[in-house]
Amino acid sequence: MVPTSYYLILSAVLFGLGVVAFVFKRNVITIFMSIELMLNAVNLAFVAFSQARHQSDGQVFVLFVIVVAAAEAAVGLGIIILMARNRQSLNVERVDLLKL
Amino acid sequence: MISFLNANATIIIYLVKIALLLFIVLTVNAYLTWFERKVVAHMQSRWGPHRVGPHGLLQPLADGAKFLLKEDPTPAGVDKFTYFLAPLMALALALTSIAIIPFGPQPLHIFGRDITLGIADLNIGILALFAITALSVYGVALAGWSSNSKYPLLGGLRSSAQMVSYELSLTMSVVGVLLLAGSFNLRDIINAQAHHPERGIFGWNVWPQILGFFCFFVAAVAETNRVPFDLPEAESELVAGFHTEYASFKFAMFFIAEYTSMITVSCLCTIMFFGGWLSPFPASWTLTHYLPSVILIPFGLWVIWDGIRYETIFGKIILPGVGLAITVMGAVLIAFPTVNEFIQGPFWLLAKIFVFLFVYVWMRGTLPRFRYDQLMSFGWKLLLPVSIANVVITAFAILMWGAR
Amino acid sequence: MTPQLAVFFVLATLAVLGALNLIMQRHPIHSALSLIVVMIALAGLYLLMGSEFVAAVQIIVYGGAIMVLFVFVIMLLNAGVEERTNISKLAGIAGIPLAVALLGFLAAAIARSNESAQAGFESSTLANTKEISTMLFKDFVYPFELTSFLILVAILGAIVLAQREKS
Amino acid sequence: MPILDHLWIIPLLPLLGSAINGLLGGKWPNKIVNSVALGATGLSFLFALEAVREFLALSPDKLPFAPQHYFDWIVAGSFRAGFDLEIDQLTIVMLMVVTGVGFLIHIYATGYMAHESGYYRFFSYLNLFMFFMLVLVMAANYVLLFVGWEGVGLCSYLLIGFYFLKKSASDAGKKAFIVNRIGDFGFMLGMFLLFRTFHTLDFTTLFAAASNPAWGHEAWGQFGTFTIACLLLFMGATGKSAQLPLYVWLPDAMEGPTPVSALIHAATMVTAGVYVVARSHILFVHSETAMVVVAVVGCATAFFAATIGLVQTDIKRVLAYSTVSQLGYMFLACGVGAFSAGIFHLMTHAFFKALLFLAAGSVIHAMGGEQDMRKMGGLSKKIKYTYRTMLIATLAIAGIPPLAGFFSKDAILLSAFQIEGGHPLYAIGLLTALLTSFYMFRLIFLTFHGKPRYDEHHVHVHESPWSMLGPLVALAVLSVIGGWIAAPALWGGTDYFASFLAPVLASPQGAEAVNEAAAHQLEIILAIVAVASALLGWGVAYWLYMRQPGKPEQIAKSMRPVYNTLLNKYYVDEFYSAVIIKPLMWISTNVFWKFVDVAAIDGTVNGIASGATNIGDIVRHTQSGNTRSYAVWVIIGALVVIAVIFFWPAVRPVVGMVR
Repeated sequence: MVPTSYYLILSAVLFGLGVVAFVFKRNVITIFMSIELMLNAVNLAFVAFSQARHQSDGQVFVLFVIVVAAAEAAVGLGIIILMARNRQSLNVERVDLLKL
Repeated sequence: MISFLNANATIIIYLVKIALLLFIVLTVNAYLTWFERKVVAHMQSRWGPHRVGPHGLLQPLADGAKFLLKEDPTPAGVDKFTYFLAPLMALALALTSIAIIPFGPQPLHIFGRDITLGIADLNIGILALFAITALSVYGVALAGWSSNSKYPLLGGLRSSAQMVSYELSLTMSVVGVLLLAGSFNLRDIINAQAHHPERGIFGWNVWPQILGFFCFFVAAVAETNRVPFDLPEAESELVAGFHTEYASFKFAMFFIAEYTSMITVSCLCTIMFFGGWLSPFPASWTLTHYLPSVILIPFGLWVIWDGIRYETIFGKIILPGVGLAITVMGAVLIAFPTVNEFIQGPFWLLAKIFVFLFVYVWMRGTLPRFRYDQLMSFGWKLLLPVSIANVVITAFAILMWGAR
Repeated sequence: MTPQLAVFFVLATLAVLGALNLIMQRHPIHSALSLIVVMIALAGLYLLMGSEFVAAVQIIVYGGAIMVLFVFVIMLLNAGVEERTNISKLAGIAGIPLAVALLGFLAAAIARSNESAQAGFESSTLANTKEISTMLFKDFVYPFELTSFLILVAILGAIVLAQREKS
Repeated sequence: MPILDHLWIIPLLPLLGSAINGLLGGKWPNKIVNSVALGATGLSFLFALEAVREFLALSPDKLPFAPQHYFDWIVAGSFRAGFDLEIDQLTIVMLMVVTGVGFLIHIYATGYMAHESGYYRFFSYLNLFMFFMLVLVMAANYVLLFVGWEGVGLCSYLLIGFYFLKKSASDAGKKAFIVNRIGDFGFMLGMFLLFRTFHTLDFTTLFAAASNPAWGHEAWGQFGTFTIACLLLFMGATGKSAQLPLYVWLPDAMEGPTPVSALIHAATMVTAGVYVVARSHILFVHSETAMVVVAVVGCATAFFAATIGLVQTDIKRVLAYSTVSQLGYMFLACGVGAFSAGIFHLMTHAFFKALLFLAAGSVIHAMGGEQDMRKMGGLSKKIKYTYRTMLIATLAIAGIPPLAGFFSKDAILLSAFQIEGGHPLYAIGLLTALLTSFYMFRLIFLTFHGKPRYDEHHVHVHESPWSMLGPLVALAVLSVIGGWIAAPALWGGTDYFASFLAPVLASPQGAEAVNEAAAHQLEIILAIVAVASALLGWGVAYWLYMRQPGKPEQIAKSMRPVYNTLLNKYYVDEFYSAVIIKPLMWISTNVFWKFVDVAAIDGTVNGIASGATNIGDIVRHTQSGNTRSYAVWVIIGALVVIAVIFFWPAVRPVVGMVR
């Protein structure tokens, strides 16, 4: 008998860690992974709620999230490959063309 | 003592079952290597192993000893953690997947308890299996990467790409069967094929799912990195692929993992498409229930005869003994109908599994290896569309005429 | 301390440790491995909650496809240990406090949330998969189709991005 | 009954003809274009005849024939406008006039336009006009009627500006269109008001609701809903059928080819206003004020236009003004409640006015494009048929018995006389009749009699081809016999026309007010008076233009101001341009262009643009280009959002959180 709030707190913690990783990792692939981590945290919250309320739509949303994550991974990794090919570096701080 | 046993009976039963299964699987692995070498040898008109023991029957033990006793160097500059993790992962996942396979219809009634044949009976069985298969990529990939050497890296790359590509068609090709059965549970799938007992072999899923079966088998072979999809470990191109840098027991782990996954795949083919433990004969032919037992007798007699005219003394002694044992066992089985009934399921299941294992070896003996681009284009441009088409056709047919 | 709670704590610790390790590790492939650990732990949690289908999908898609893709790319690019550059002052200064604040907000929101969250629930495996599938193909059919389009577009995009331009 | 169930065929045929000619006809020789256009019109004429036959054969229990609903055209909320066609007695009359006269004029046009360029274009427009006119008369609700209404306006614009290279022509087209817009504006407002009042625009339901006596005084009253709605509708009518004060476009419309003048600006389109008033008579009879306004406006227009017509020298303009004045007659009839009389006059007028225009066209054709009567004369010998037919038409319009015009005009004057307080109307109407016969005979004498005033050597007069004369003859016959169905009323019989229209139009008010015998005597007397006045006008014209040809100039000199005023059409155009157009121009240049457009709008746009540039100049420094910093920014944004939701519960519903 696990209270829902435990799951929620766990997901919150995971999300926070994801945010930290998002800010503090320099390697673009790792940053991308941290995004996935955040998505997972959100999924956990979804499933917890759907089970707590005995409604399945939360889990359906999880499925959608996973699908979107897959698409995102495909495109994002493509971009990363391109970036590595053009700039010989995976460090996001070396990619600073997004300015005037 | 007894009370303790009764108290945690379930746990103990599980432990026992797991130990038993591990033992059986590992032994079968060992003898699978022997079997493979023999068959391939005969295909290439050689003798194959025949020095260690009669017909080289003790060869596997020798190999095992060799694996254990060999020196195990760790190459310089490897990523230690991953380097050790990879084989463990591969083996663990491969062995785990066996746990989901059910080996017989009715439970074994012993010590006043019902003991189901098979460890975990999940109602998302097949999904769990796919989950484990999906993870088994890492063993190979990580091994290839961690050993810090170019051939293994290439092997790892190839295998990860290959496995990811073929996993799709593997999964898609099963969907047809799932639609027919309406369940993920392996037992349900088998029982769904027994829906028309009078049909016997014609009630199996192969017939409606012939396309799905081919897709599944091809994809499964690719998943297990076997010929003709064994690019990750292509001796001639990549020395030995992802496990070039592995020696002695770690290498053995990969080896066992590979053969175990072969067994798993054969089990899956049997269960999904060939009616699992169902007898190929219509249920009404009660006489055929004695077939499993009766077969043993001529086999035992043949072994005796073969032993008598064997060269070495050892063989002259040991083989007839084994043959005699087999014959007697057959006779005993016929004598006890309940036992006879009980071994029906396991017998047919194992028989079919054996056939598939033979097919594996057969392919290894005959087929040439794919080129990498051929592999990819085959997987993406032929296999995946066909399996998807199979899904669509099946769904449509079920919509038209119902699942049965 | 019911067995579920025990299992929960084990898996939760595993997940959190994995996440921490994701941050600590400096080599992307180790981060990837720790992320896989997190995902498997989450799948276990899903099983614990009784939504087995989601658990299976979690492992198959996340563990078996997405992370494999990551590992594959890492191997392909032969990414090394990440270098410690500190060009972005902002991230160095404001990063931790912000993350903490975020966490605090979420925790507070959960804490003040209504009683239904506090109460436990018995994991309900009542034809869960079937229910999900009906919902997916009845109520959410248009989003479903849209996601399929999204996947198609993503495939095309990946191909276009990753192919070397003919020279 | 095939046709009654497929009324759509009748309007569709001309549309097809128009489409075929307009899209493909460019390359075709005239013969094919002819056959297409004439075929379309003739076929729709035949179908119309068949429809009429079937309608008359209908068993009484089926009457009134229910409108045919073909498809929903606009459906918005409670508003519903379907493509519904209906057919009843009134529609039949219009149908006959439109298709019959239209067909004849098509035939005529093949001869008249033979040498013009843009032949196919002309016939395409003409067919299109037929289509819209038929939609107008067959429509079963105001919206569809308005479609036809606008459509005929468009065609009239296109056809007036047919010689669009001639500036005067294109200007005339624009003028017609714009003036019509003013009327249409009122018409639309009327429709809106009606919809707001009755929640429908279908004739049957609307009129049923309108005739429901439950409507209180505020609805029927002095300025009640009905009055306003009727006046608005009437505003549209004045625009379309050239009544005061919106008549100005019609005379200029004579820039178009003569068949157009005959078909659109005499026979059919300009009568649409009358048709609308008659169609919605149930609304009008409920509002005294509106009736009075209609009557007065009609009467005034009739007299006013007639006076202008006295001095015009352009043969077509004379006819144009006479058209205006005759339309005024029709409105007078409607105003005094004699709708059937109005429609009757509409029909007969369609015959003889079309005939007049065609004959005039034939004259112009004979004179090689000359339109000024002062340069004609003595043509009666040269072009006999034209002369005779035109003479018949003139007698008809002047109201000489037993021709068509006599009966219709007589009926109008009678009913004008019979309503209480109608005597002034009657007097003016009578005077107008006198003037009418005067200027018509003036036209005849100037054109056909006396000695030729044109240069015989250059202009060699020739009779028109039979393709033109045929319609003339046919129309002449019609103008002779057209009125006879109403004839029995004179010697106390029944007015068949009125009784035929009775199911649709309420029988003329006041006709039953006085007893039959008195009414009959009165009718005889009035008829004699009318004829007398007509003859008087004839005599005066004869005296002035045959006996002493110098006399008119003397008279003109003797009363120069009056003459100039008439010659310049009371300076109405100048008045309009001074009062409306000039100020409008001034406002749009100085206010809308120089101030609103240049100063305000452009200023705003440019200001926004430059402001964006400046702000960007300031903000761009936050763009370090470092992805991690951007990540931090993202997190800050997320934090802000969460904080707002967290600390400010009011916004939770806004962002869709339900607690």
